Amino acid sequence: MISNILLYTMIAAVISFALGQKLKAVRWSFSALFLGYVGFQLYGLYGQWGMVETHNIFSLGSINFSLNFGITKLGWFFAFFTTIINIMIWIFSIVKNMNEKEERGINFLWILLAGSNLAIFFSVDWITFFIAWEIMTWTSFFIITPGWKNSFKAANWYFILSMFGAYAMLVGIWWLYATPAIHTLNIASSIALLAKLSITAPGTVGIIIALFVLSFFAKSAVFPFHPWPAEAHAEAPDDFSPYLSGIMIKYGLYGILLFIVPLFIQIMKVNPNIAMVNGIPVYSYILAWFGAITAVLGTYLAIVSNDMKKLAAYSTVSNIGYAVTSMFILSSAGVTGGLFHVVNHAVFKSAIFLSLGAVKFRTHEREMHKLGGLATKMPITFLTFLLGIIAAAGIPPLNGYASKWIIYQALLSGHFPFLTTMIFLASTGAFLYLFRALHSIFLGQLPRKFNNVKEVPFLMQIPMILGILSMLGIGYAPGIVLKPIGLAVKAMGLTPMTVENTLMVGKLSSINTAVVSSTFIGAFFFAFAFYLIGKKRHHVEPLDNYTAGQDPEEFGLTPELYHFALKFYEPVKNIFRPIEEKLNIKNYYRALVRNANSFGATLSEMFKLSGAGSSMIFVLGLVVIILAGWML
Amino acid sequence: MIQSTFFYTTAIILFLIGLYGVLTKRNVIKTIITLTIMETAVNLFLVTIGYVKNGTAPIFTSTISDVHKFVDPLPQALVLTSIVIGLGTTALMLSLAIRLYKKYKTLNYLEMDGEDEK
Amino acid sequence: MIQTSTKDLHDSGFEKVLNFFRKRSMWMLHYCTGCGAMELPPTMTTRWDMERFGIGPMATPRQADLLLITGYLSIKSLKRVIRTYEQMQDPKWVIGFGSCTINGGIYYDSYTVINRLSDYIPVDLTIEGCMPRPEAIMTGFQTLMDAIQKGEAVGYKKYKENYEWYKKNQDSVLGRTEPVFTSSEVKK
Amino acid sequence: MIVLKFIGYGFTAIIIGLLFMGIGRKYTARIQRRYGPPFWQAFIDVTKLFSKQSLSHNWIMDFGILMGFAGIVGTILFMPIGPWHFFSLMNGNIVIIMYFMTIGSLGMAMGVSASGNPNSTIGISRALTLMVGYEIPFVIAVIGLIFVSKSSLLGTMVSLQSGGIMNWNIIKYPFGFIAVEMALQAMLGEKPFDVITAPSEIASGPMVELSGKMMGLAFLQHAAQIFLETGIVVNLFLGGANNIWEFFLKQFVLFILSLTVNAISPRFKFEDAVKWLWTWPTVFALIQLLIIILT
Amino acid sequence: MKSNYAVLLIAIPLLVAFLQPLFSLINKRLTKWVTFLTIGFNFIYSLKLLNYVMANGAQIAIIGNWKPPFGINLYLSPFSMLFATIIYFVALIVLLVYLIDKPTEVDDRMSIATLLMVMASGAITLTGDIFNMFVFVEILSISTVILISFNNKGISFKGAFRYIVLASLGSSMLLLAIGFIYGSLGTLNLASIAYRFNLLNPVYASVIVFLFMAGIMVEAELFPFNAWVPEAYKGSKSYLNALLSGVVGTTGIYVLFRMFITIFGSGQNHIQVIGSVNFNAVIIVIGVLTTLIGEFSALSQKDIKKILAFSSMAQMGIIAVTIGVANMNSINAGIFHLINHAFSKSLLFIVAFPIINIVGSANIDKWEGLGRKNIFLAIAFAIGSFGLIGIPFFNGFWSKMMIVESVVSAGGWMYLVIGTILLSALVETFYFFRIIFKLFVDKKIESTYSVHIFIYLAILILSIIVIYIGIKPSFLATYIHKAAIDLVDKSHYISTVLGVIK
Repeated sequence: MISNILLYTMIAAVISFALGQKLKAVRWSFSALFLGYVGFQLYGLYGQWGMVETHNIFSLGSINFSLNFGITKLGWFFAFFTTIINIMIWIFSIVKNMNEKEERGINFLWILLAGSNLAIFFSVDWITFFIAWEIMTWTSFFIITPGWKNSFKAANWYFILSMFGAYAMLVGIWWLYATPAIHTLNIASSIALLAKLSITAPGTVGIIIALFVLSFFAKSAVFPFHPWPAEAHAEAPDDFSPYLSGIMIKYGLYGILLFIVPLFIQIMKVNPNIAMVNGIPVYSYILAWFGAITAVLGTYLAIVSNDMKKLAAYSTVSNIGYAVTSMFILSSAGVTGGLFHVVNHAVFKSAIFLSLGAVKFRTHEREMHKLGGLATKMPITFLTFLLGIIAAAGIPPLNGYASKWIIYQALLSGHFPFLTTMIFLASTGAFLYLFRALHSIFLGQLPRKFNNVKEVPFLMQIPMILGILSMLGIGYAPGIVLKPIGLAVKAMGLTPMTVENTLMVGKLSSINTAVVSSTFIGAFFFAFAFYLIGKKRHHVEPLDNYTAGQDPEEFGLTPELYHFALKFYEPVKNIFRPIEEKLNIKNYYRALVRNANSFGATLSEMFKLSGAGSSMIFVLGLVVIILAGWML
Repeated sequence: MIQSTFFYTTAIILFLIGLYGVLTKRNVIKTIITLTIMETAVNLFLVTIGYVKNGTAPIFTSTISDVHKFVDPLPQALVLTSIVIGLGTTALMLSLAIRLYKKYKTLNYLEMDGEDEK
Repeated sequence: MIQTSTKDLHDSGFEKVLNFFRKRSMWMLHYCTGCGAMELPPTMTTRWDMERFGIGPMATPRQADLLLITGYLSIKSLKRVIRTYEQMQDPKWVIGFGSCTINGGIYYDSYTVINRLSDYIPVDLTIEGCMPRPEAIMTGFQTLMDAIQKGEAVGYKKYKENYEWYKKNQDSVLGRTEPVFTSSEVKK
Repeated sequence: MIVLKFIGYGFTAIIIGLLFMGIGRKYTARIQRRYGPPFWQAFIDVTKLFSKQSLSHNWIMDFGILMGFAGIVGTILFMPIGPWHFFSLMNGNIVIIMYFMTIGSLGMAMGVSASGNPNSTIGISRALTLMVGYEIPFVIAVIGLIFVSKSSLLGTMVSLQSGGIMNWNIIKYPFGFIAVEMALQAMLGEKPFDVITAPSEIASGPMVELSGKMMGLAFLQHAAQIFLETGIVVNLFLGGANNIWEFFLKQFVLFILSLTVNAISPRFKFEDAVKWLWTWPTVFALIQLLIIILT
Repeated sequence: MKSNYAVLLIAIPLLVAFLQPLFSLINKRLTKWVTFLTIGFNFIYSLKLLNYVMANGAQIAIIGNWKPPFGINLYLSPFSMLFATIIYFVALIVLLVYLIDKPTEVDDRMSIATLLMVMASGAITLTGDIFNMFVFVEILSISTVILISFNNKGISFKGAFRYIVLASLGSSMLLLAIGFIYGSLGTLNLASIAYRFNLLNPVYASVIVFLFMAGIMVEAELFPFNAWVPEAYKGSKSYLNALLSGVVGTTGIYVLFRMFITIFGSGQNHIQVIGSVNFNAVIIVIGVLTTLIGEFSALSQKDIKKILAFSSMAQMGIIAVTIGVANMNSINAGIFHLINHAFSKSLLFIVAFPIINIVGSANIDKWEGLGRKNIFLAIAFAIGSFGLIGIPFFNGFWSKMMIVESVVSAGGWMYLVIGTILLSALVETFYFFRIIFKLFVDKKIESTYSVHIFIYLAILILSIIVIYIGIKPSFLATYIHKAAIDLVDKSHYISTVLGVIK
């Protein structure tokens, strides 16, 4: 069944590629419909836990390569949600690509990517997982940079870090396999065996965990791998950015939930001697700190960036940070909160990116200070973005709030004061950049060149409206998502949180989301009653503004000039400048690349040196050989 | 026995001289010469392996039947082959040297620059 | 010539009730071009303390009820005053300080200074003096408060009714400044 | 019934808040040796504002300001006011309160920046940055209290403090109170943290384009905010109250305290304000947290 | 005995090569076709022999009825026949392109050189005599040099000269090694060398292994004997580079495999090269350094030929590491990767040929927009690169997986080795993706060059192989499995050649 779906995906990809350049709309509609079919099939797979399909590829020596697909609760959950979000994005893509220049390969690669997406979530052994992981990496690389020169540099950030992670995972996989006590490629059994091994050989287990964590962190852009999303999201096709941010960046988190978190939970159960902090293994605690650092760092970088897609991308980074921190708390609430936040983030961040895509679709601008005042021109887009950022900031009654609440429950009930502070700092900071984006793009003065901007076509609005509805829906009744999450959490060996459709019960307090939502609505009516008092307000032109008595036209004041958006948070930047100058991870990476290049150039120049006999190389080589032979 | 040690030593010294030359000389012709020295060294070495003092040709005749006095013929065959190959190689190298000189008007290998595109 | 007399515009009914609150909470915007600005700080601070009447300074015309023109107005600044006045929300009042706003004062023959402020915007109250002392200012405020309570301070309505006339007056002086400005507002 | 209760909560907050504002002005005037306006001056101002003509630049401005007011009023429902509490399940859930409050800020920010005036946006940018500044010490102090009371409900915290003044958190955790009090100063936007509305710098900042009833709503929001923020601190540190009058009195004491500081302080430069908030109150809050963790 | 006819694989190309001047009298283009047909015959015959050997086990072909160890024999085993077949196949594909390349003055001589080169490579894989091997290595290097220098550019002469100098240096060492072997063991037959090698004084054995290794490293493109690589590749035509990499390089690695595992190796399972020096470690270090140098050098290059040259070098290094690790899995992996590399790299070189002609430059910066002009070539290049860097469902993926597995399972300082290799692989992935990206850049290319159908054919065949191995590696797995067993089983080798010895 699963392999059939994957096979169909490949066939669909080829069909999409075969469709000519003229049939853009057909191609994208076809892929959206196809994915709808896949989503339907996936829905049918619900409940068939434990089903495994095996396809032998070959065996050579002592290794047997085979593809194993199975349905786990966690995997199904991820597969289903990502597919639905992908359908949303593809509906958006239909119009977007009909009106803009489209590369034929994008759709082909994207369908492959969607297939590998499913394969990642359905793989039950490491080889399959790694294969799907690799396919995902290279297809997404070429979607991000389908022959556009400026996107290439951006994609490289993504690609190099991802490949680095992938290779780390490769070593990890084979290290697992090579360890005599484990010697399995099955994910589930490797967790159990590793947990047992941690009693006798904690060092090996630690290194294996580190290798996998490197890989997952690199994919999910956790510190110190945080630079790639900003680059890649910003330069990717506008309809791919939602996918990148909503789905792709979650693979690392899926890996963590699939392997690292259950492993830690197992280790806690099996191995009583492990070093603990606040009731969780010290490694887990350290990793949680990585998440917290990511959250704060992502927030700061989002605050100081001027490119709207970069801002949203850094926001993604920081949200990933919350989820990572929460997951590594290892409590039921922590894992649930992390997982729930992943879903919520997927929903609201794709909504945000879709609305940004819509803005770019109409204005072709990405720098925020060149935009402004679009809210009146594009109300649906504005509303999507507004609700998106409300959700992202974790403000009730939208969905982001529900997951943040659980995260705080987990952090506070687990007694992690400093982690909580970091997360709170990031969360408050989120407010800064989100508002900045809202203001710079949608509020303030409308530049004259955008006077004729219209709302995007209806087909493009559909996914945005769907996004709004799902944000409101999940915010009102988080139980609809939390219940399947509860199943997945239970499968990890934790007691799931008590939830009903609109009620979440935590250790420190409980919350009824329906009541919170209706409180807001009630308060709004209360305020509205005040609004009705007195004379009706009248409208004025945007430029009829307090300008200290000066006539704007006489003064040469244009809407563009009167829109305060550039260097919005310069003071914040000033506060952090001393730290930023010293500690810029990006500069380290750049230096690394520079050094690699010059190292390569030096080596290749070495080949040209010193005559036909190449004494330089020769002598070097002899020295190496002698040393190696002597010492090893 | 002393003589064969002498030959071995000579061969190795020659080989090292050749090696040194190959590695350090930048002049194409000098490189070729040093290579030839190396080949000679190897040939000398091979011949020495088969060398027997006061040896005879390895042919059983009525008079000579002392197997220990036979000179091993195989190394000599090897050396012959090697010499032939060496000759071919040297010729090839020299022809290349001519071509190089025609192209670059110099015999210094390091000064042969330009024309790197395509 | 002014079309309507202020008598016809007086407040009535519920407005009069509201006027009680309006007079007790006058937020002022002071246009400090002339020397009269010097007299305001003592009026605000400990000695005379105008806050006890609910009068306080405001930074923007949007929130202000009271526009203080503290002294002479050059033609250039008249333009700003008009814009500021128009940006204020009804009900709004104007107080002219000193002789300069009545007849030009010592600048009566200057080509850059307007002589009679009430030709250009409706002045509800002028305070004589060169400059008026804080006592005079306080008295002026209280006079205005009384007028508001009675519903007689309706300069803003007058301005609306006679908008054409005011505009003509304004244009007649601002027209003189044409060569100074760029061509864009000559059209206007 | 629930609607009436709702309205009752809202009006209580507004009336008490406006009263505080009026008395506060009088108090400040007396410190400055002025006579000062009457104590109901704030009511006069609000009534006048609602009677004035008002303008807006677009519907977002109206919507934003409504949302801002609604956010604060909604938050008040979650706060226990003496013996009153609106929800029994979420009686003062501090996480909800912290986040619900931000609806107010966001709404206000959105409304005023929709006007398109850079002054207002600068004000908002300062307000948001300052928010990061004061929320850190505040949150650290609150985390400490959550740890000791093992609940994130204000209601529970209040009941734990019952039984005499010695049980109040202000006595038990003085450093935390100092930190929160310092943060409260910034929360209320009083000097030395009044960079947001700095009238002579950025023309009263966020409010620059508000007129008439828009300004009136903002005024009410500010009143409700005073009520809310002082109320939270009363619940956290001053042991809540047995009846509402005691509650208002405690709030008033806090408010007067902050006004006193306001009346005698100059204004911080903006970056310095944030830096200051990240040093002194944060250090106090951290000391408190360490004491709580270690004991 | 049927296997005796295997000598035809050497004899016929040699004969045809000497007859080529006669053919050229008729028509110069005829010589190309004759070469093609000869290699075609070799390929088909070797394929047949491969299947025969797969079914019936290793065979020897005795020349002149002198039984080994006294006579010269060919050793036909799954391993040697597999590589002979692959070498002939790659050569055949390359010749397909050579057939339609525009005629030159020197076509007849080039045909001779090509024939000799391929013949020598095949012979090296088959021969059972160490001196024969030396002779064929010499023939191989001389014909390669000739082939390179026929491009008639300064850089070709430079490259050719550097190559011949290093090759002479190497062959001198090889000869020295042979001298040592003969002087100590008194035999030149590989099987009897293998049989007696462990009797040698360890120091003496080490010297022999060292000299031999140094001699063959020139062909295997291993550091530090690979200084010829960039210039020679740059100097010769792109499709002929497929021969340099797919034939010469493969042959060099083949010899290393055969000598280090079977002849000098200690026997079953974890194979240790005999001698006082740990040569396994030495070759691993050499391999790692080669990989590192190759990949990083390739990173800094702009010229496609140089990039691919450095990349070949690096891949050879990776395979050398598997030789050094020398457990069963690593040998499997090494053989697999060698095959994959031969196919993928040949594909890349062959695709590069029409691309260079279309674009007019080998500089990858000028390749931008090729995919918009000729999508087929671009995709083929992508397939080749994917195969090389090991994208899933392309051939290189499986072999790289196996390599990582085998090296990791060796443990100890191998983690450092695998780290370095993967770092290099990262670099390789990066620069190949960079090229593929450039191919798809939106840019117009003006060119009138039309690609011949034969080139498409060659590209298509190799692409299909690359993908087919990627999707269904099991068909190759049986061959590799037997080849690896043949390689490791020292006693079987000895007994097959020499008969049963007590």
